[in-house]
Amino acid sequence: MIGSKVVSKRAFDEMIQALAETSDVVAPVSRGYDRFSYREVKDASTLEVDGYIPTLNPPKKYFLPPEEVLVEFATEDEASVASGARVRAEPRIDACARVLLGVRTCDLKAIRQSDEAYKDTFEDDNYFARRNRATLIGLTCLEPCDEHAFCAAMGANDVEEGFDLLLTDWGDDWIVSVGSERGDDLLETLQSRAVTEDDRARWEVLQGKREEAFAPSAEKIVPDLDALPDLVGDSEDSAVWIENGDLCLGCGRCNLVCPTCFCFDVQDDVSLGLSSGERKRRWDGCTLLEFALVAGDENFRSDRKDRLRHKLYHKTRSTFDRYGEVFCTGCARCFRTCLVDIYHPEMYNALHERLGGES
Amino acid sequence: MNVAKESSALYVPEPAQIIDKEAMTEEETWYHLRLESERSLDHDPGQFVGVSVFGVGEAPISVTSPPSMKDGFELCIRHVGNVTDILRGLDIGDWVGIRGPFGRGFDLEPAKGKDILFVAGGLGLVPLRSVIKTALENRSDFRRVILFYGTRSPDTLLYEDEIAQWDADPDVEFHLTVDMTDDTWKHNVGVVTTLFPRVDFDPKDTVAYICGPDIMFRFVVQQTTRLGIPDENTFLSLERRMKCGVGKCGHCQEGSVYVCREGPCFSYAEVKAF
Amino acid sequence: MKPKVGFFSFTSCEGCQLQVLNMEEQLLDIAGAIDLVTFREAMDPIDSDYDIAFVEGSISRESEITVLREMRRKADVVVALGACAASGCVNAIKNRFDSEENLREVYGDAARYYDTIDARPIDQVVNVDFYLRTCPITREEFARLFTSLLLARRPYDPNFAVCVECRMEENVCVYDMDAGEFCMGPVTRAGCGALCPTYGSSCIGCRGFMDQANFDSMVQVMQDHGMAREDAVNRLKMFNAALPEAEEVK
Amino acid sequence: MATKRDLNINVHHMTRVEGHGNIVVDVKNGELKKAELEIVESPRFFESFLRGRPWDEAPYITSRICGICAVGHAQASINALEDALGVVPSEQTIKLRKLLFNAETMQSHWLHVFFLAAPDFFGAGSALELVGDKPEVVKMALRLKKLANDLGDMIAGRKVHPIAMKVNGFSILPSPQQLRDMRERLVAAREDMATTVDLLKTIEIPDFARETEYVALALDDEYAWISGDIRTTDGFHYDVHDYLKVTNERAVAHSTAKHCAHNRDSYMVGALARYNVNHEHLRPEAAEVAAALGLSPICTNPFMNSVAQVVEGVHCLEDSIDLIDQFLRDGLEEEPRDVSFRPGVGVGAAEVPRGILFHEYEIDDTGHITRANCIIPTGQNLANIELDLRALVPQVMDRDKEEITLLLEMLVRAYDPCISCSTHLLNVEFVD
Ligand SMILES: Cc1cc2nc3c(=O)[nH]c(=O)nc-3n(C[C@H](O)[C@H](O)[C@H](O)COP(=O)(O)OP(=O)(O)OC[C@H]3O[C@@H](n4cnc5c(N)ncnc54)[C@H](O)[C@@H]3O)c2cc1C
Ligand code: SF4
Ligand code: SF4
Ligand code: SF4
Repeated sequence: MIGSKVVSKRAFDEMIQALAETSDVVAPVSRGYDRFSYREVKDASTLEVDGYIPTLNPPKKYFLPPEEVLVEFATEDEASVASGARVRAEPRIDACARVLLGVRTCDLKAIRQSDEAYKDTFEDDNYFARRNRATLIGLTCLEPCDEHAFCAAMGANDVEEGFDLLLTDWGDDWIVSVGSERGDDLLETLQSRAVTEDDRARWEVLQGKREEAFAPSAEKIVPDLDALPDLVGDSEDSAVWIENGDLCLGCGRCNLVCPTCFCFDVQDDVSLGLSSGERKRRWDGCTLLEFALVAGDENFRSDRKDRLRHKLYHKTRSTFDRYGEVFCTGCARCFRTCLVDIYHPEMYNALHERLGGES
Repeated sequence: MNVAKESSALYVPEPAQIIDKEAMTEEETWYHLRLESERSLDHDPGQFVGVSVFGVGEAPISVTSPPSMKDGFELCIRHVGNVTDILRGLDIGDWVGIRGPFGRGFDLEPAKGKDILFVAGGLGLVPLRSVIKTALENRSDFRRVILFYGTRSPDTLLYEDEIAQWDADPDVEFHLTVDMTDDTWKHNVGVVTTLFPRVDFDPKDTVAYICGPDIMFRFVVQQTTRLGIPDENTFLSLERRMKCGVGKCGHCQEGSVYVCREGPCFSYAEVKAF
Repeated sequence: MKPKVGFFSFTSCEGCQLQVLNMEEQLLDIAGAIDLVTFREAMDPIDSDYDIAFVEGSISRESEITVLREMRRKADVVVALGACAASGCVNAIKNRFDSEENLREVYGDAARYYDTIDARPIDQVVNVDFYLRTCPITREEFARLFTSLLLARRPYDPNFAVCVECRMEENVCVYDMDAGEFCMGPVTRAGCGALCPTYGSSCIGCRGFMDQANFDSMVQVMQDHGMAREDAVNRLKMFNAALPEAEEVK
Repeated sequence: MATKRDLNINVHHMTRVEGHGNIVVDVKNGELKKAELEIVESPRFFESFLRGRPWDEAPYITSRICGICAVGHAQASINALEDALGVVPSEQTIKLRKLLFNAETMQSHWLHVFFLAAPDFFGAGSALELVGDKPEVVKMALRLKKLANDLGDMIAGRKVHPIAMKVNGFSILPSPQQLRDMRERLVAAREDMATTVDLLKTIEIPDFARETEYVALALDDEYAWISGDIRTTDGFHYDVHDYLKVTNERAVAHSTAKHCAHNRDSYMVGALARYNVNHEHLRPEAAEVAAALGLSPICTNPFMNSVAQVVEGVHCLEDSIDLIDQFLRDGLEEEPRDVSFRPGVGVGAAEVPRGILFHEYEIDDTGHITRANCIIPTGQNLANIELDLRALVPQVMDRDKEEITLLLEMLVRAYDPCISCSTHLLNVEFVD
């Protein structure tokens, strides 16, 4: 849908510069080698970079940092924290106001999905302390970022919600959609004009071009999006898992860079004096060997193929059952990071084909 | 940048003191704990708490006392690793951290007016004890109460006093078995499934609550299914690795559920679905 | 009672002990928490019992085996201090030259001067309780192990790939740079914080292999990025030639 | 000679040296029969197992020869590779390497001066005892050592077995912020340096001298660390490619390490040798300290090596501040590190804390090393240490055994021997 306002890029940039004075503004920044990372910026100039591919780590790092302290604890009298002495435990939440600039629609979708999981039954205060202070300024993709992205197949190249503002390149201007009150307030501070009939006509043309550009991305996956949960759910013994499991390094990279992976491990560290310490959580991944290990060394997913399958099962069947959606945005980070080129669309297609589906 | 510190209770254990403790076997110790806040735990039978030894970690442990117990609560812990080994060395008066109760416990509602079958294997008696006691406290709500308990050997029996009571109780059909033993043993010898032929069941009107190692489930469920106890009247408690207890860390995922949040107690019908 | 602690050193560069000394600010705390009985005098007669023995170095001489066994008898807890002790480190590269014949070929008559056997990690001689695996050990992992021992808990010892920590650091992967680096992060046990990739280099595998490492895929990846197959196989064994898993690398 | 006595000293496994060595002194009837430093470290066969490895593995592997001089080994290795491959590193790379060597030298010297040698001067058994007696000295020492280590970590990622040191450059560069913070700490350390110098003025260095030849790398216009020619105080001059003319290694029966000799029966390398060869190029602050501590060229008292180390420490500190100022002024830039491969032979030399270190490799046309040679400073010093022992024993024969033993240990320790890395073997004929 076309946005409601048109803002000049110059004015928008000035607003970002002003914001950068009072809060953290982050945006994708080139790391060389055609790789990008969210880093702190001072203005909106990085938005002008042509076609950056999704950042190495998704923006989830701002809401669920790779490592964070959850609890700080200490005894009162220098006694060891594990001695049975009474231990004072305090929550620790570090959060700051932050503007995420230039968030691609796939990542916007992922953030919305993570929000849902982190709200489910118990609201994770650490996550939401940061999430609630974040302003999301999205960026519409005019074409797929590269030939691997399958966002269109996952319906993530267009979003209707999950942002404060969403920008679309309009030459010297941005067309801006407002997704929240916070976004509205921001836009208020800017000189803008309403979209005109002219704009609408141009928009239609643009949409046509976009559709054409995204067609290959949409065709990456043969079966329907809604068919994926059954496809993965009912394929426990498929040779697809064995073949890919043989290739898989079990290195966990795909988990870690996935915008909708949010599992973690918890570990305690103590000071050398033993009288204080921290309980930390850090990113974990279900493709890692000991993820499902329990007492008596029983491992519920001891093979690489089982863990690979579990990962896809969780992205499709589990999340579909619980939230009515497949938790994959087609950003293809998992593929780009994978050293043995395991590609989710290929696995879906192979499962589909083996079930006699048409290709 | 303006860094905010906020308070959050989700991951922060609260202090609890060991009021009493007793070694039950070589490997297991029973604890009576009380929260410093004197808040009552208000748990459902089958729910668990996170027990923290700071600097070492947290372990999910089932509450073994019935909800009717108001002065603190009880745990029974097997010493198998980091947290649980250190707990062994703690004394009366010492402190630990507690979060919870978490998860979904056993629902006794479906068993009202019906026969109850409890099957406990080894440490599985710990969570079941809370349900058993609750059922016995409301004995008139149920018809027969059948209780199977199996352990490795006589010296690994938990709650020996209570077992003697159940054994003596005319209202409880109690059957005990051990895997191996010597001649002095007066009960059954063999795995817990060998107890099934000893009892006449009214399967349509029996509700089963089962807890024990994963391998035991499989064999016990074969029996209940064979008898014809409906899957939705067969309840299990699953053990999975857990790091958060609140359905976030992902470790306990099984099929489409987080065992810590939607479980650990499930009907067999639910378990089959994943 | 402070634990009695001994540091022992066998065939090594002594860099791991140096790393302990390099803990500067924490050194006095550490020294205060223990009763240091022995430091770097591995060959001296062992006349004390130890609560904790930190053992640096590989075993590469018959005489070291005797000393190590003796030390194991006197120590409650034995910690392999660093890659030399934990996995053999570069010392074990020599093993393929070790046969009597080889030795003679290289050293002629001098061969008989050298009491040398295949270099091996200490757990191929005695039981080892805990491992610090990096070459050299990091100060952080030493502190973590040290406090764990004092608390009587099993220390954190990850069994997943260095790539995990490398992604957490959000490095550009060296395989994306195609800069002639051949990283072994995907099969190497994490725990160092992906030190080498974080400093723009590649993981050289010093922490040994994680369980279930997929060597076939790893060798293939290195080959795909331009390394000769034989060199890739050898590279994987640079620090790990003495590990039993090295047999699987082909 | 006062008495005709028998004396048998056997210091089994000297403490406070890197590695494992024994001092054996045997006196019969007042006549010195034997004064040897036995090296009992396991030989590690580095040169032999480098054969067959791809050339780029050499720095990784050889840095593991010695934890203390890891940067030095990596540098000598890289120098040899660059020589073989025809790589000429940029000026920025050279400066960064110099800064890194300052860090290496400082941390090693502080470790030696404060933790290995100082207990002798203060009459303590170990550095741990010093903590009780002189906590402020120990804290200062730890502070200085940490500074040096942090400086090294900043450039190499890790000082013990450096990560970022590469052929033709560095894989990371310090940020301006890091440089600024480091500069501030270095400047602040001047005060600790002054305290150290004052402290050193109060201790008595044993009075002993023996004429010998001193060997070090040298340049015409600066104190040499990572490049230069080989020069000796006997007036000799060699290109590094001719290093074998200097080292002339020969095997001795009592040691797994070899002995070296050049113009005389032995020569010395290390801080004192560098000072004797390069003193003109010391920074003025360091030259002042040398004068204040009674060090003047050509100094032939090996016990003064520790003093020379302190002088070098001051030099390195000042040089580091200067280099960082240059980086802050000119900026550091990412530079290409391309290397085009060619087969060949290369020699690399570097002045590591204990003296001059040589690496030589031959690389075949498949890029694999076919021959390697590493000659380590302590190995070069061994013959000299023994001759010093022989000269010293008769001079002190009338003292009691304990005192003699301590003095001998002090002498050996003054050389700051790094025994673990001095054991190496050559692929040459072995003379029994
Ligand atoms: C819902 C639930 C209820 C439980 N109730 C009880 C109880 O009432 N009494 C009791 O003694 N035990 C109970 N357990 C098992 C108990 O949680 C584990 O034995 C305990 O976490 C081990 O922790 P540790 O730190 O002592 O051992 P660790 O040192 O962490 O590990 C020892 C072994 O236990 C495995 N393990 C680690 N974490 C878990 C985990 N969360 N669940 C299962 N295995 C794990 C490890 O893989 C290892 O093999 C329960 C587990 C769950 C999930
Ligand atoms: S592991 Fe590495 S640093 Fe430690 S002693 Fe061995 S070679 Fe040296
Ligand atoms: S640089 Fe190495 S450790 Fe990092 S992701 Fe790439 S392969 Fe893994
Ligand atoms: S990155 Fe690899 S080589 Fe470097 S310290 Fe870690 S495990 Fe060792």
